[in-house]
Order: sequence, then C-alpha cells, then structure tokens
Amino acid sequence: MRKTLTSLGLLAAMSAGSAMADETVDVGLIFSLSGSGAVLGTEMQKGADLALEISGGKLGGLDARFVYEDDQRKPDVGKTAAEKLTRSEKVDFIIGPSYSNVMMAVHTPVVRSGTILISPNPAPADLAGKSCNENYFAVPFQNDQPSEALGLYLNDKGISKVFVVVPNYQAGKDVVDGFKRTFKGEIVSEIYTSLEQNDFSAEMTEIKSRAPEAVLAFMPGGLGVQFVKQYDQAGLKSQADLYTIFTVFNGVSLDAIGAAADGVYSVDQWTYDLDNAANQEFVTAYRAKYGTLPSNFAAMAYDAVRLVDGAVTAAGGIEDKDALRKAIKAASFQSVRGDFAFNNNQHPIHSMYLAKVSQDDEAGALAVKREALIVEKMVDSFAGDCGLE
Amino acid sequence: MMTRDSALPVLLILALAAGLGPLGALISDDPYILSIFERFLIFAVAASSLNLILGYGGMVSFGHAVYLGIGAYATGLLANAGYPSLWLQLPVVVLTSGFAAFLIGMIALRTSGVHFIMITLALAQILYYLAQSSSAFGGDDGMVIYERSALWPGYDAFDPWQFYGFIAVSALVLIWLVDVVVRSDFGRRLVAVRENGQRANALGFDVMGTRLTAFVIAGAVCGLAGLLLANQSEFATPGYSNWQRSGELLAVVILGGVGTRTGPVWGALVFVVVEHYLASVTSHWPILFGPLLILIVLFFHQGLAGLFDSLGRRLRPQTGGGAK
Amino acid sequence: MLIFDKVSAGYGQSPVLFGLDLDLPSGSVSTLLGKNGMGKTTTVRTIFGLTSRITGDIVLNGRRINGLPAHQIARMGVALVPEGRQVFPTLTVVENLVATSRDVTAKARAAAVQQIFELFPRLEERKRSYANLLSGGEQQMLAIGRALMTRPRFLILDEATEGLAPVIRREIWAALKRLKEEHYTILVIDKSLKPLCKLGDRHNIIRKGECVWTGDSEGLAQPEGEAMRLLGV
Amino acid sequence: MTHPALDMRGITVRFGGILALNEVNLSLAPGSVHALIGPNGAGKTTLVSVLSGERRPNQGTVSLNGRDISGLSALRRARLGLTRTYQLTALFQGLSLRENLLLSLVARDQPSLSALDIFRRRDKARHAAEVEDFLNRFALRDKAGEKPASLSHGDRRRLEIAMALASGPEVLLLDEPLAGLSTSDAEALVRTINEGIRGRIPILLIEHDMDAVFQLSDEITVMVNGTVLANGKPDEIRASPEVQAAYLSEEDDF
Amino acid sequence: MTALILEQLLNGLQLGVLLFLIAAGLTLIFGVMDFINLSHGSLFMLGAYFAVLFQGLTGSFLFAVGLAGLAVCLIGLLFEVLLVRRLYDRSHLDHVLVTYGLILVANESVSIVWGASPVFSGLPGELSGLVALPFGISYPLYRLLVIAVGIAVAALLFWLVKETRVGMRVRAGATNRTIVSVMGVNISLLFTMVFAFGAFLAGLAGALAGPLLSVQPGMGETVLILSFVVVVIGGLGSIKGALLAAVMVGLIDTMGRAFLRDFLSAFFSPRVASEAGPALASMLVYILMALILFFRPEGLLPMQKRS
Repeated sequence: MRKTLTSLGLLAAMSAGSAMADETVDVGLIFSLSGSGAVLGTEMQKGADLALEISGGKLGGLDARFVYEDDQRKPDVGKTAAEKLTRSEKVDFIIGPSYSNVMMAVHTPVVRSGTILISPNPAPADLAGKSCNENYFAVPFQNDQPSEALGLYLNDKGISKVFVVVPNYQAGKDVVDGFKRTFKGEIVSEIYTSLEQNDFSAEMTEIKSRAPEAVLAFMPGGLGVQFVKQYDQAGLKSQADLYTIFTVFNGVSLDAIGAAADGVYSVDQWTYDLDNAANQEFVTAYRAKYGTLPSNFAAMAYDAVRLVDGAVTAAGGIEDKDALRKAIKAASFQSVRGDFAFNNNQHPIHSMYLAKVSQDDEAGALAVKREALIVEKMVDSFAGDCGLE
Repeated sequence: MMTRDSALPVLLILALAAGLGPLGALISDDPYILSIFERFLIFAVAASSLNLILGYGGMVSFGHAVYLGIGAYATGLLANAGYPSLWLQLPVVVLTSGFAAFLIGMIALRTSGVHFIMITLALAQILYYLAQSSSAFGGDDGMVIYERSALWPGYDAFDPWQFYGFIAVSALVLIWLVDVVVRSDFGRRLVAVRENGQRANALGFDVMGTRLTAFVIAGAVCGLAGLLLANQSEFATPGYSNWQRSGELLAVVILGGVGTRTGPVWGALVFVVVEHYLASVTSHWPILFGPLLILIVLFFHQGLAGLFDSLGRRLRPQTGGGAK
Repeated sequence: MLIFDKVSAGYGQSPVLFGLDLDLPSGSVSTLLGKNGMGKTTTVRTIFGLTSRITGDIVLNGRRINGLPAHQIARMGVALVPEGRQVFPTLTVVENLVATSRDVTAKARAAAVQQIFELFPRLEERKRSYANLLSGGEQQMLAIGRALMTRPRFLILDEATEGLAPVIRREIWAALKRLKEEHYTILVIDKSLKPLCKLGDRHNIIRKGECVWTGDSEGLAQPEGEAMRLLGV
Repeated sequence: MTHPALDMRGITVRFGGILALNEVNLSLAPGSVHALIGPNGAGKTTLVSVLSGERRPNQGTVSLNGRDISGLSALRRARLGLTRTYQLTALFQGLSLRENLLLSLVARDQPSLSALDIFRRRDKARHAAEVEDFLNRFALRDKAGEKPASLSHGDRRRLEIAMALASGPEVLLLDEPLAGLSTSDAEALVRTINEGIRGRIPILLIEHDMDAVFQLSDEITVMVNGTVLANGKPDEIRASPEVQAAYLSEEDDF
Repeated sequence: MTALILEQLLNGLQLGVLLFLIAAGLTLIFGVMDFINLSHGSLFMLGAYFAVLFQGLTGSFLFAVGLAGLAVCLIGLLFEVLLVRRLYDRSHLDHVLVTYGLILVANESVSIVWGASPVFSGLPGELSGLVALPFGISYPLYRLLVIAVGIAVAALLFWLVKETRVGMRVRAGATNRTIVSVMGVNISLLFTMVFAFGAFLAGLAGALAGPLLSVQPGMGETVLILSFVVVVIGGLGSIKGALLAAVMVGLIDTMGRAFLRDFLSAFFSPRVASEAGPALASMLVYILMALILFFRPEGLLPMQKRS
C-alpha cells in the first residue's frame, strides 16, 4: 500500500501533507480497493502505478505524488475520500473512482472545489450531457457507447433477433437504451436481473426457449464470471453468440471464467493487440511488471495518468488551471488507443472495436482480442446536451 | 455514579467530542477533519436511536439502517424537487421514517428472539431492493442531491464551518431527545417491558404499544440521521440501507456499550476514527476490526462506556453508591 | 457409595446448601426428606455439578467427583430421574431410551429396552408415542427407564411420584422395590412417608441446606418423634 | 348488595387429554385473606393464570367486584386492579429498587401510554414521596439504589409485594410468597402482610407453608388433582381428616 | 411451454437444494445449540475456495469437493472449540456480533490469500455436458448432479437425525441439554460434532456451488441471507421445515424471475411490468418471509420448544 502515514496521532495523520511544496504534482486516486468492487479497483491501480513508473515518478517533468483512497464501492465513503483529497491533501488532480455510483457522489464536491476530476472508467450519461463540467474529463467510453456500437455491428451482420440480459440498475438500463438507439432488429426479450443474484439458471432457460441469434449481456464484476460460466454449462454457446460489455477482460476475469469464456465477444474501445507504439510500450511494460496481459481497466487508468503527464508538460506546470484544462482537452498525449481526442463535453472521440476471447499463444492464456473495427471516431449521444464549447 | 435524572453527562461528552473536530481543524488548518467528525456525529445519532430499542427495549433490530436510507431519500427527493427548506424536510422525514418503522414494527414485533432479528433484516432488505431497482430514485447508482438543506437566509450550507455547526447542533439535539426519552417514565416502562413482558403486562402496561412506540421513535430519529447523512454526503444510495450497514450500527452500539447513555457516542467516535485510521494503514482493515469487535463482545460486555464508567468508579470509590 | 463432606453450594452468590453432610451407603435405599425449598433438589444438582459448589467434597466410591462434568459422573454409574420427569418431548418412548443407552451395539440396546418394558409393561404399549403425548405416570416410568438405560449402579429419584394417581404411584413404588432387590443403590426424594419407610433403609432430613436428622425407618415413623416434628406434618 | 371481590364459577381447564382444573368454584370475600392450598400438581398455579387472564379456561367465568371479566385480556384485568405476584421472583432486573417501585406507581396512575409520558415524568414529587413511603414500610430503604440482583431472597420478596401494592390493586394474588425464605424472613413477611395489607385489600394466597397459611387466612380452599376438596375456616380445614389424608398423601402402598 | 415450465421447475429445485444444503447446517446448529451463526456463509465461501485449491492439487473435481467439505468441517471444529462454545450461554445479539466479526475476518483473509478478484472454479469435461430429459428438455448434467447430491444429503441427514443414537441425542439435546449430560452424554463434544457437521454441509455446498458461481470474497453473504430466510420460514431448528422452505424459496425465486414480468404485463403496461417485474422478483422471497411470519410467527414447521 502506497499510503504514507507520517504520524501516529489522529489529527496529525489527517492533516498530513496539507502543506506540500507547489512544484509537486499531487494526484489523488479514488479506487474501490476492498470488498467486491476491488476487482476493477486493483486493475486500475496497476495501470496507474505503471504509468507513473514509466515516466520515472514524474508527471510533466515535475515530481509527482500519488495519494490512494479506497472507496469500498460505497458512495458516501467515496465522497469522504474526495473531501479528504480536495480539502486536506489539496491535490491537483483526482483520478477515479471505479464505479458509476461512487462517481455520482464524488463528482459534485470535486468539481465544485475546482479540482480536475478524471474518470478512468465510469462515464454516466448525465455527466456527459447536461451536467458536464469544465473540471470533469472522461477517459474511457461513455457508458452507452459500447451497446450503441454493438447495435451498429449487429445491424451490419444482419442479426435480427437479440436477447438482452442486464442487471436491474441504472447502468444496465443505460446499456439497453444505448442498444435500442442503434439496433434495428428485434429484441426478443430483455431481462433485468438482481445485482445480487447468484444463479442464472432461470435466465438461461428463458434464453434457450426464445432461441435468439445473439445474446447481449452486461454483467460487471463477479456477475460476469457466473454468467459466462453458466451460459457455457447450459450449452448456449453453440446456440447463440454471446456479446458482452464490461463482462470479460484480460487477467483475473478470464482466469476465473476459464475455458467457458472462449469465443465470447466483447465491445471495447481498446484491446491489448492494437497496433500503435504507445500501446506496445504499455503492454510490454505491463507484462514485464505483472506477468499477465493488461485489462482495459488498467489501460484506461494508464491513459488517465498519461493524460495528466501530457497536460502538465503542455501547460508548463500546474499553476495555471485554465491552461491545464485546455491542455487536457487538447489531449496532448499518446493514448494506448492510438486515435484519441476529446469532444466538447470532454468525453472521448475514439474507435470502437469488437473483440473476441481466444487463445493468445504468446501469453499462453485466453485474451480479449481485436476481431473487427466497428466504428471510427465515434462520439457519444449526449455531447449535444452539454453546454461546453 | 451517574444519576438518571441529569442530561448533563451525555450532553457534556457529546459537546466535548463535537468540539474536538473544529479544534483539530483549526490547529491543523485542515477543514477536512470536520468531515470525519460530521460522519461521527451522524453515526452517533443513528446509533443512539438503535440503542433506544436495542439497549433499553431489548429489540435486536438487524434492519435499522433502513431508516437511514428512507431519511436520506426523502431529503434528497425534496431537495431535488426544489424544496431544500429544512423546515419542510424535517416533518416529512419524521413522518416517512416513523411510518415505515410503524409498519415494520407492526409485523416484526409480533415475533421475538431470532425471528425478530431475521424479520427486521428481511423487511429492510425489501426496501433495499426497492430502492435498488427503482429508476426514479437512481437505482443502484444512487441519487445526487444538489441542494443541502436550507435553514434560514444567510446560512451557507456549503461553508464547512457553518455546515459543521448545523450537523453538530442537530446531533446534540437529537441525542438529547433520545436521552430524554430514556430517562422518562416511558423509558422505564420500556425497560420494564424488556426485562419481563409478562410482568409488565400484569402491571397494566401495554407491551406491544410500548415497544411499537419506541420502535417508531427510534425509526424517526434514525430517519433524521439519514437527513443529516444526505446533507453531508450530498447523496442517497440504496447502500445506506443494506444489512451490512445495519450490522455496522449494531457494532457501533455494542462497541460503545449497549444500554448505556453515552455508549453510542463513544462507539461512533471510535468506529469512525478506527475506520478512518485503519483504512489508511491497510485496505484490509476489516481483518483488524473484526477481532476488535469479537474481543469487545467477549470481554468488555459493557463496551467503552462501561469501561470508562468502571475506570471512573475505581478512581472515585467513595462515590460509587454501593452498586455492584 | 456417595458421601457429601461439608458441602456448601448454591446459585450464583446465594448458597442453598450450608455444609451438608450425607452418607449414602452402597446397596441400600437412602431417602432425602424435607419441606419444599430446603435444598433437596439442589443436593441432587450438586452431585452432577449443576450448581456452583462453594466448599466441601463429594466422594463417589472413594473418588472425589467435584469439578467433574456431569456426563463423567453419569458414566461412573450415577443416574438421575429428575424432578418433573423431563423426558425428551420430541423423541418417542423407544428413542428416549435408546438416546441414553450406554450399549454400543443395536442388539444390546434392543435387549436393554426390552428389560425396561418388562419393568414397565405400559411403556411397551406406547413405545412409538412421542414422550410429550404420554400421561404423567407414563412419563415418569419413561424417566426411570431412561435412567436405567445408562446401566447405573446408583439411581437417584427426585419426586418420582409427585402429582401422580395412586394406582400409578403404586406401580412406581413396586418397580423401585424390584430394583432394590436387584441391589441397586438408590436415593429417593419424596414426600410420601409411608412407602419411604417401607422401602428406605436410611433416611436423611434436610432443613435450610443442612442435614438435621439421620435414622432408620423406625425412627422416622415414630408418631411424636423428632423426625415428624422436623418434617412439620 | 356486596359482591365477592373475586368470584370464580365452574372453571375447567384441559391440557390435551388431561383435566387440569375441573369445575372449580372459589369466592373471595371483600377484605379477607383466602388461602388456596394443595399438593404440587393440584392446579393452583393454573388457576392463578386463569384468574390473571394469561390462560383461557375451557369453561367457567371469573368476576371481579361483581363485574364479569372472563373475556378480558391479562392487560385489561391488570388495569382493573387484579394484581398478581410471581412464584419465581420476576422483578425488573435492569432497574433499581426505586425505579421498580416507581413503575408500579406509573402503572397505577397512568396505565396506558400517552405522549406526555414520553417527555415528562408525571407527578414527580408525589411519586417520589410515595416511593420513599413504600421503601420504609418494606424495610428496603437502604437498598433503594441497588438492582434487584444484588438483593437477598427475602428483600426481593418484599419488593415484589411492595410493587404489587404500589400498583393500587383491587385484589392481590400472592403466588407462594414465602417459598425459599428463611424462617425469620418468612415470619417478617407474614407480619408485613398481616399488618400492612390484611383488611385493606382482599388477598388470594397460594402457599405451601402451613404455619403461615393458618396464621394469615380467613378462609382456606384445598385443591387436589384439579378439584376443590374442601373449603372452610382454618380450624375446620385443620380438623378435616379428609384433607389430612389427601393433602399429605400418606396412604400409598405397594 | 410445458417444457419451459418443467425446466424452470427443475431450476427452482436445484436452487432450493443448494439452499437446503446451507440452511440445513444453519438450522441444525440453531436447533441444537440455540446459536445464530452469521459466519455460516463464510464457511460456504471457504468451501468454494478449498475446492478450487484441492482441485488444483489433486486434479479430481469430486475428490476436491469431498476434501473441501472436510477442510471446512475442520475449520468449523476449530471455530467451535476456540470461540463459539464460549457464546452458547450468551444472548443472540452476541452471537450475531461475534459471527459478524468473523465474516469480516473470513472475507479479508480470503482476499489476502487469493486476492480480491474471483478465482477460477470449473468443471471437468465429463460433468459439463447436457442430459436429454423427457419433454425435450436438455439440462446441464452438473445441475442434475447437484440436485442428486442434495437429495442424498437430505436423506442422509434425516436418517442420521431420526434413526441413529447420535441423532436421538442431538434431538434430545435440543430440548434439554442438562438432562442429556446428566444421562452420561458428553454434551460439549456433541455440540462440537454438530457444529462441525453443519460446517461440513456449508463447505460441501460451497464446493458444489463453486463451478456455478463466481468464487470471490463476500460470495457467502447473499447466500447467507437467503438461507436465513429459508431457516426462518421453515421454523428455526427444523430440518424438515428447512427442506420445505428451501424448495419453496428456490421455486418462488426462480419462477418469479422467469415469469413474473410476463405475468404482470398481462395486467399492466409493458413499461410498468418491466420496471416492477424485476424489482418485485428480487423482493419476492422477502415478501414471502414477511407474510409467513406475519401469519405464523414461528415459521411453517416450528421445532418443539426447549424446556
């Protein structure tokens, strides 16, 4: 754990680091590092750490300090962490959090304090649209984007009967809305499952009985492991292709699912086998450091830190907030995605890919590999609602 | 020996503890310390309300956090609908959480013992799932609350010091209220019902009515803790109501000393500080908190309040009043 | 067989027995008499370590047994027919018997159960009934049978005839007589003086947790004797 | 016309197939002490629970001062002044003696819950004075601040009865008040009852201690196996060979 | 349609059987020792982890499941001897808090040893196929196996409790532990055995559930709450009640998820149905519990009161 504790006294511990010299770039990182949310949080931590290591512990040439906070995937804990970072640590940037629900709680107090907030993963529609803010930047795709892209892809392939399974919460509903926005075929059924469900047998039977051509599943975290395993055990893989979002990723996820994941599709803005220099550097360094292929969560956190690095360089320091914001918006860094720019709402314009889980011979493990480019320079559907230029 | 008739010890301890926050913030010039103490004060209110039914009423509610959620959502919905006035939110929160407590109590109080523990848990889960799957409230993502409660013109809810004042005074008043209830005839009646329902019945006390009243009071006060929490975190989430949160509240009460008047305050202070402190040492902090809880239950059954009490008595044996 | 040597015992801090001395010789039937609340049941509970013993020793066959857990004392051959019968309500008659059996093989257990049925033929008629559905007398017989299943040498009966119809009481007294003939050592706590005089060899009267009188049946039965006065009949 | 303080007619209770009480009649005259005796298992405790309303009889009626209370709950009966003590002293362990007594006064003056009750203590001064009075009368003054657990058996018994009295009873049911008391404690309690209660409040006394029963009671009912065997003045009962035989159950043979 | 309903019934049965395996231990421990064990779900989780561990070591899935059950049994034994037996005389509140503390410890220990992410728990090829059943149903072999194991365990449990001397002693101990010990039975040993056996059942359930679920820290909690619902609905301490309630809960949960939305859309607009359906489905078992407890506060088949 990277947290430093300078003194044992409570007050001293809380106030530690409040008076840092100005030539340091202080970055607060709020991730879900314990509890069930830690699956993503630890991935992001790996990506962020790697980015700082590669740049030699400096960001934009200045000494950099990372302050990690664990939000336990609880909004109120995340909010407290954000207040600690903005008020007590007085950080210049906050990267995080890992999940949408925490983001919703953290967003307002952080942007209100004038601290720049960079999302490494969640990008809820509201924050991309009418609640967009000059201090808030989203590095990864907007939450609705992958299912919009998938709709386009399935239209192209001529698939007309799709079964949709998502958990019964906002992000799940966003996925369905996004999919409906672009998909022209028939959704034979949409099922909303409980977030705490541990058995999908009823859903599998339902899918079987509807005989769809394809299944769209959005099952984050541990749900994905269960779902994909049970999909395979129910013998459905041979009946309908499984397209997933946020469900399978390199490393821990594929390790936990095992062979059942083979052949499952995923929609992503990045895959580890993208052919650009920044990505190759990242993947090589990541494999050398952690021994597995990087996940897209690690990649996006990596991108977020690189974004800060580039912006501080471009702005020539951290004193001038406006210059910093401008530099970030200009995206003056090499994204592992290759082609990357910010839209007016400070969400990405980037390519969306269809990926497929298959064996990576070099790594000797299953990996989410690029299968096809779905759409280039894709923008999200909410930029129009955003008042930013 | 602490007399039953004076509110002073409780208020004194609470005021001291509440004053520690601003003091720390001033000394270290770090207003963030106020946030930690706000959390402590809110937890103290919620724990006090639970202590009323648990410590004095003997009702082990494993779903007490549900009122935290109800209070928070009621506050948030009103604030976001353009009614940020505290003076409107206050009665609404009291009514909704009190009414929820009334309904839950009507069902749960028919049972006792383990059944009571489990049915309060189950009923809380129902509301938890309701909040989680209702898109009107933001579902599992929760609901951002854009306005903090407005008190009067000139009050700036986003000024850390003024806001802390609001939380501290509210906590003081609410905990004092719970203490008044505990010390009243009703409080005695509640203890009597806990000690021996049959006997209390034979004295002419309505056992169910007494329990239900306490249950509703506790629910309403915890709902107000939810109001404070909604203000503090500017957010409402189903997570406020889940069973782990109820477990935490139980742990806070036990930690402080169940059925003691200052226990919830001590428990909340230690819990929030320990959580904060341990969490900054290791993200695996529950592995330290778990054994702490077990040790307290096994060896310090009166919790921290009992511990301080016996320490105090040892220091002043002549005023011990002969109690054993 | 069993000796109480100045035993004080009670519940929590309040003692019920105050330096109780008792001698219950092997092969004989002893009795414990006294009014309610004088410490008879406490005496029995103290044998099994179920009350907190404060001072003194309890000696079984020359071995100090205080501090031993109840089951070990039982395995040394002491069996209790508790006050209020306390049969296991959710078990059938046969199950009640088998549950406490000390025999290892099913065959030996079945034989032992059969012996109990010979002693109390009524139980055999109801052997598949749940114990809570038995009449008080049947429950009492079951409680005695259950104690015998542990193959004891020393049998203690606490108020075994209380609240029973005369015909049942007679049956129980007859069974005790038979057990006496089989050379069981027996301690009886009861209020019925007449059968006690007939059955008992040695009587002990307890008052306020102390043994205040010990003697034989003749002494006990004396109309104006000290025993009668102590018992306050 | 004056009604009996308490009147039971034809009370019958069955547990499963067993007849616990069979057509029991009992009448408690105003101001008198009426003892109910009988061997264990005779049905005394069952009868008390029928009286207090904790158990419904299969048949029979109960009336209090001429009013039929058969259909009322235990709570309603208690509020009408039918007060019982318990065989196993069941005091409120979490409260001090003073508070235990105070509760009885609250029960007397404000049995049903009211909003005022929650935020204010009623009649504070008067209650305090009354509590002190009871503490004095029952010699509990020294221990007023203690919890019942630290009291001796005798003290607890006295507190129990003081509480019953403080709740302002119309009729008092004393269930084995002397059980487990030392001789001196028992004598003291008998004295207290004789001097402090007798004549003012009618008492139904269930007791094993025959000395006490004969000292205290105006009338005695003997129960055996759920039926009333005899009813009469103490002297009549003492003299009755039938009672002697049945109650002391000497005639077992085998 | 018949096939669909039958298959969903089978799904419900399978869930019910799994719940029974967990709830049986819980209710047994409660019935005999009057002890509430919140950490029962953690034992379930440990079972799943141990099965993964042993599968890696031995290469045999079935062997690993058995070993995992035994390992959890051993842990349960240690729990009982070191901690739980001090609590039998304490209040239920103390039970709840201590075992809540144990949950925290168990979850964090697991995440320290195996990491916070799910670990792989898969099936060997010979168990992963589908079986053709009548009415044109093809059903996963493994789920059938779970049902079979569950039924076998239920039968074994009933036999143990009903027919064996140990079982009789256990039932006797549930009503009157003092008398049982006075009759020469080592009651604390008996309690330890019962606790360890309950732990074994939880571990076995966890090991069996591993290939279906994601094996990760905290996986025990949702299962725990659900199995408490089962135990309470069935009547605390009643194994028969637990079986009945487990199958009920399994069926109702599954049927709710499968058909509630369609059912509601017959009465309401599709929008309302698709909003209310899933919400109601997730609450269904809790509503069932509240209803049952409202009308039968002691549960469906309450155990005899202890004396």
